[in-house]
Amino acid sequence: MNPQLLQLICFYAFGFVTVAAALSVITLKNSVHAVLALVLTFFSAACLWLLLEAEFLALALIVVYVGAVMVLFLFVVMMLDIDQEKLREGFVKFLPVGLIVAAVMLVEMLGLIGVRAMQTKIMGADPALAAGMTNNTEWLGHALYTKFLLPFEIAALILTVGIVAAVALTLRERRDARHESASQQVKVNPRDRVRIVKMAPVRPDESTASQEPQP
Amino acid sequence: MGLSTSILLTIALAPLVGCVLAGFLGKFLGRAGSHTVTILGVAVSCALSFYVLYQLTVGGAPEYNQNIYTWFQIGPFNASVGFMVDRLTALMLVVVSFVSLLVHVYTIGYMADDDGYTRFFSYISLFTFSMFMLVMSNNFMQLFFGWEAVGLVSYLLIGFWYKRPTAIFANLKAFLVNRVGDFGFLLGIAAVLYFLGTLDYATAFAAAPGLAGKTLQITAHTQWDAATVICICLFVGAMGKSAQVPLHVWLPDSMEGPTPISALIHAATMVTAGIFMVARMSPLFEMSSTALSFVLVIGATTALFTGLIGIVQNDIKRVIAYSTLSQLGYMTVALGVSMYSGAVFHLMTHAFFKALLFLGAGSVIIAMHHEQDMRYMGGLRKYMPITWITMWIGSLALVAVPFTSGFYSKDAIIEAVGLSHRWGAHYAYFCVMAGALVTGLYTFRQMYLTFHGKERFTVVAAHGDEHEPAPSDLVYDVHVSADSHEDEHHSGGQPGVLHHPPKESPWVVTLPLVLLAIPSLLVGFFTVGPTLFGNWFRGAIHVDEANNVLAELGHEFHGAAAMALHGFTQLPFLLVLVAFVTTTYIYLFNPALADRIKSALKPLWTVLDRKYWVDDVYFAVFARGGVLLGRGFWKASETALIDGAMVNGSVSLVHRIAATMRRLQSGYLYHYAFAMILGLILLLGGYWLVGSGLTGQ
Amino acid sequence: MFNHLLSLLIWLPVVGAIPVLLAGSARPNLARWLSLLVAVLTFVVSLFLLVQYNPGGAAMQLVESHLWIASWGVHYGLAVDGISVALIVMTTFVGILVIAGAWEVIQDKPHQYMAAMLILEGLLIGVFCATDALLFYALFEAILIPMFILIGIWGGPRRVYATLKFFIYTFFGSVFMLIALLYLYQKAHTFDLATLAALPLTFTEQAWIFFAFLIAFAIKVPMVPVHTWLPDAHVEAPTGGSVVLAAVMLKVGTYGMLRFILPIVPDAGAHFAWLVIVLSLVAIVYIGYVALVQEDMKKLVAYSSVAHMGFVTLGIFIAFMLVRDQGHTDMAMLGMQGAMIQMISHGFVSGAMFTCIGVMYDRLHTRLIKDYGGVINAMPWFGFFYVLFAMANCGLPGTSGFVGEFMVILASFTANPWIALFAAFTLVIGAGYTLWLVKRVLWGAITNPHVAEMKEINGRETFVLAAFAAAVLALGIWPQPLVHLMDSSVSQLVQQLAIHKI
Amino acid sequence: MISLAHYIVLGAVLFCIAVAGMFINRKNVIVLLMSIELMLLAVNMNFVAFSRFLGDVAGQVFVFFILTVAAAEAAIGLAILVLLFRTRSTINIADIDSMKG
Repeated sequence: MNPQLLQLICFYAFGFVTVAAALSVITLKNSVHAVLALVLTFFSAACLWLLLEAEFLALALIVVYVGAVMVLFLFVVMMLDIDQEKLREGFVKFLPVGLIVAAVMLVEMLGLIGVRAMQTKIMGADPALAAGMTNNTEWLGHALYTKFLLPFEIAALILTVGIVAAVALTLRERRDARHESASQQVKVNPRDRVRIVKMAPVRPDESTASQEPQP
Repeated sequence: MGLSTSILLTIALAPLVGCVLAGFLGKFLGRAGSHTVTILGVAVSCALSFYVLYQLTVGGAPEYNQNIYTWFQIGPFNASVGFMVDRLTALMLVVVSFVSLLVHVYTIGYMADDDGYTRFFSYISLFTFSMFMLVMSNNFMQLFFGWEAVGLVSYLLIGFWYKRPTAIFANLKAFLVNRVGDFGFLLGIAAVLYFLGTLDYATAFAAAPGLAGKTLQITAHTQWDAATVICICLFVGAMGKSAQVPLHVWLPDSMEGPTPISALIHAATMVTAGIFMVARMSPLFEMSSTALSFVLVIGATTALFTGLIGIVQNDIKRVIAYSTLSQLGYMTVALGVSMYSGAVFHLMTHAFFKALLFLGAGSVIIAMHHEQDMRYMGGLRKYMPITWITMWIGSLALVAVPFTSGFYSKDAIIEAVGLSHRWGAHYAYFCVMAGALVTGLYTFRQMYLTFHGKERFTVVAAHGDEHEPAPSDLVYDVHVSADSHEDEHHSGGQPGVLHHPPKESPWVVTLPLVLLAIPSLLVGFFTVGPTLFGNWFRGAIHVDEANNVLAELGHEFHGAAAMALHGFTQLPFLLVLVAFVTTTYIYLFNPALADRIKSALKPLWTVLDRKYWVDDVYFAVFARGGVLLGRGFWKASETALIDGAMVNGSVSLVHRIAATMRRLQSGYLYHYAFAMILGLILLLGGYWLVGSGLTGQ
Repeated sequence: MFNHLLSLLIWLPVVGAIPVLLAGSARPNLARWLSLLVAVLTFVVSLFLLVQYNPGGAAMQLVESHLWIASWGVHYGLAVDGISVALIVMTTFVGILVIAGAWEVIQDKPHQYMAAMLILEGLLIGVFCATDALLFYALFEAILIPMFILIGIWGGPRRVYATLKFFIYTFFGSVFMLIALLYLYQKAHTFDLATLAALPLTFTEQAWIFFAFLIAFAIKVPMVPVHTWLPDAHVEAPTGGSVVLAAVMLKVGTYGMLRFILPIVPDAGAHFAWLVIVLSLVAIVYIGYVALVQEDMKKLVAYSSVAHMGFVTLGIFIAFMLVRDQGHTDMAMLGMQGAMIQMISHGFVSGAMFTCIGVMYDRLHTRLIKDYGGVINAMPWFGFFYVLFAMANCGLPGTSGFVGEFMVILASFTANPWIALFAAFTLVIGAGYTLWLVKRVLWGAITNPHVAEMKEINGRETFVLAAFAAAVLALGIWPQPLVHLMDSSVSQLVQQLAIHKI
Repeated sequence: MISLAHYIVLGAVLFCIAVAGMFINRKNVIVLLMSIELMLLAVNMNFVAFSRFLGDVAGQVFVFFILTVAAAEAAIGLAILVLLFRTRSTINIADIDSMKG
């Protein structure tokens, strides 16, 4: 079989799956199902990227999105007790509007693509190899660690901030929980604990009733 | 020996030192200390002033004209602080310092029980300093400094009893009216700088002949003669300071101040600054006969019409104040006929006899326990003989009885006006002649009401005249007198009711009276020859030959005694005699007649009593009108138009637009998303259109 | 040290504000003394500046220039001429008095107040020595921040309205300046003022740029009719804020005119000088009447500030008239010098007037004239100072208020006697509103029993007022040193007026 | 033959699906977030395709960064969602309008 034809068949197959999955993402009633449909979308999109010889990104998409982000979505969807029905109110009402808008946009985009970019650009040799690299990952890595080092570092920082922010936002300090505070224990000053009260010596026989109990 | 800078500096600064010491250290120095330092300061100045005059007159010292320091120097323009001392200055120095010294001494008695004792001494010393700066100035800038500084002190002193509403009204009025004059004066100085290019007297006067033919473009089609503009502007300043019609309204009100300063500032010295200034500027004024005619008419009007008001006044000080106005009018008339030395001569004699009259009136006021209304006086001559005699001397000088100093100066003026051919001289001649009669009327009326006739006051022994007043009583007395300052002069007690019989004032009060009476009588006799006809002021005063009425008058001058004898036969003296007879008859023999005349001439009396309604009109137009105008500006323009419509209007416009726009901000996420997508669609559509247009070709 | 004298002057108070802030509200006295120390040090350094500056040289001196924003060619450029030196010394002088004046008056967060004051001082000094237009602009805007804080936190009851009005008004104006600067940058590719001054511009360009600058600076001065923010800001500002606002901040506007309008667009300036002159005369006469009827003392003095600043703008713009139409360079210098001296003098006089009002406000907590009357009975020494400053305010010779007005009136007579006529009207109306105020506040018997309880000024207040009085009198009695200091710079400015750029 | 246009069209289709999803699920914030992920995928699709066809590594680098930022965004978005649900007991967008002007 002609490898190019095979590629084309693969493209259409994965493309079809991608579109279908995407459509189900927005139409499925159950959020869990929708998330799973999104997983499928990403997965097939990753396959399409493999066709483009972007192996690193395809795998990263699966690992990061399917493995982490989508799981996070699933957690949230499952954790929250959501009234699904209520959220689907107006689904039918807005369907025509959504379709019209989407259709108009698609027509415009396709028109633009048709006008400006239909000049068929044939896929050339693998640019990674052309650049003298052994594979896509090396190509990308080389760029990231040289030319894009600073953005790369900033991206790392953004991720850290994201983690901290997510934790900080969702952290719930429970007031009713009993726990020790080490710092407070260390800071304790004996003078704050015990108050020595000087009192005039009083004979026990005199008006003991009014006296507080002796230690 | 010439005049050294250090002498002149000492003259100027000695009173300032006294002022600063008494003003800032008054508490430490105490009353005695304060008056000692200030009197010392003025005494030093006075002695040195006499020395300067002596040097210039007899010692043959050259005129002094030097700058002390540069005030500013910008390009060719130089303003300096410096002294120019010629005979004119020296004469003014002597007059100012002598009167000032006597007033200082007099104040010890007059202000004895006043809380502001040290403050008062500080003020009058400051005044003396300012006046010295004014007369010794050698340039316009410093002249203006002195000019305004004496105005400031006048302001402070009129409002000396600052608890009295009338006093603080009067001082504001005085300052503002003076400021109107200064407004013209400053423009005059600016015109001098513009046309003559300098502020220095000597240079400016030297360049003055160049003014001829120069004009100032006022509007596209109007051009005014440069000299006229300069002189009229300068004279407007003099009108303010020397209280000429129509800027005279402040002077009678200034009598709210303590009497010593009425004598010093509002009679003898400060108000004559305008006269001095015009005399000093004689080279400029000689360039414009239009301006001199203006001066002449203003002066003549002042001389007659303010004198008329004096006839109906009952307040002893106000009578003298209106007489001062009238006499200032005489001096101005003299200036108007180019008889500058006559004006200065009258200024000098007037300073002596008017200060004497004021101080005498003050002495009366002390005796009457700050009662100033003459209707509650009468018959005082037996209680206070020294005051009585000295005031009569002053009055005789004022009405120009021959041989008194007032006669020489005033008669010369009247004669000179008669000889002048300047436009307006006829009117002026009539005014000064009628003024002589008017002067006699109010002067004799005042003397009779005060010192002669029946006693119209009653003495009620308040709390035991017999025993010496205990210290507590003294305190009480002071308290009462302080209280009486708060209100009108005599509303504190019943008018005309005294707790002690009037008695002669202490020696510190009477000594100045005597010392002033001597020159009031004699100075004219001895100085008329040189000052008026001896060209004594040569170098200081410049008169064009064509205008020189004095020279014409000098042909008939054969000595002071002859002039006086001749004076007995002249019309002015006859008019005075008429006035004397009339007033003597009315006030000594038929007091009821005065009231009958008053009711017979009711409309005329009202016109005079209301001072021709000038004050009322000014108050309504300028004070009320100014406030109304300001309020109108504030409400209509500031608050409504600028702030309301423009500033807050634009704010509310923004607010309204924003109120509409905020509806778009529904807060729903999907609305924003929709808007974004809509924007995207539009963008794509637009891009598509443009793109297809591009590729379509 | 002398190489970076100007930087030192700017940054000393700004950096000095940090320890003051750190002193915190727990140690208010430490904060006060520290800020006073910084202010005095700054003043001492400014005196060094005075010594270092050579008044004979016409060129800008003590130049510092470092590249700041390389891609736009913006420099951190500082230099001074005589005018700047005078304004800087006045700023540092007033700075001390403001700090001393606020001593125990400000009880709420004194450390922050003092720090804001010091930062403001530093920024103002910066404005007066910036030679780079963008640096000037940045500092011009930065001044607003501490002033905004001063009025907004320590201000009166309507402070929010006043601060917003003040801030937005000034900001609105400076937008125009920014546009003009950007246009000039497009032409010259630099923000250096000296280069911009030499830039040839057509008349149309000049006219647009002139109006842009005029709007910016007229609001700051402020000129009629964009002055209404000033009375409101003054009324609401704390005493120190008012003092700095009147004494120094307003001068930034006229200083900007000198640095921007005069050299950069001289032809448009000459062509439209009549407009500014008319507005100045309106300020003198019309604002005088408005001031007359004010019921709030601070508002009255604020309006009188507008009128007095009218003399500054008048002096600057009659110079155009004199040089261009009549060729009177010497007279133009007289007018210009008058304007400069009026700037300095108004700093002292209005600062002193506001301090006086603050002193009374601290005791009676009202600024309404009708609540006072007979204050001199309770506070005679205060009365002495108040009368002195009032007299300076109405331009009495011997005080600084006279000098500038005198020169401007003299010069304007040459330009046109009518201008002098209206300008000289200030003699009457200025005395009218000032002395009427004095009459109603100071003189008279005590009517309000609270006035009788007013305490005489204490040592600190006496020091502040006496310092102001010394400055007012010194300048009035002997202005020549100041004139000499600015002479060559003013002459330089006047010469620039004569250059046609078209 | 796979051309660049194939991928771009696919990206456009995905994007429009995401837009439609936002419209029809306007109340369900989870689906909204997922729609955003879909949009990002569409964009990434284009980036990768362009990068491959133009031989420029920058496109893929950008995808890498978009993935990074999207991950952070998803994490924070979901955290906010949780917080929202905790305080309001709903994730209905129609109930949230505190940004109303």
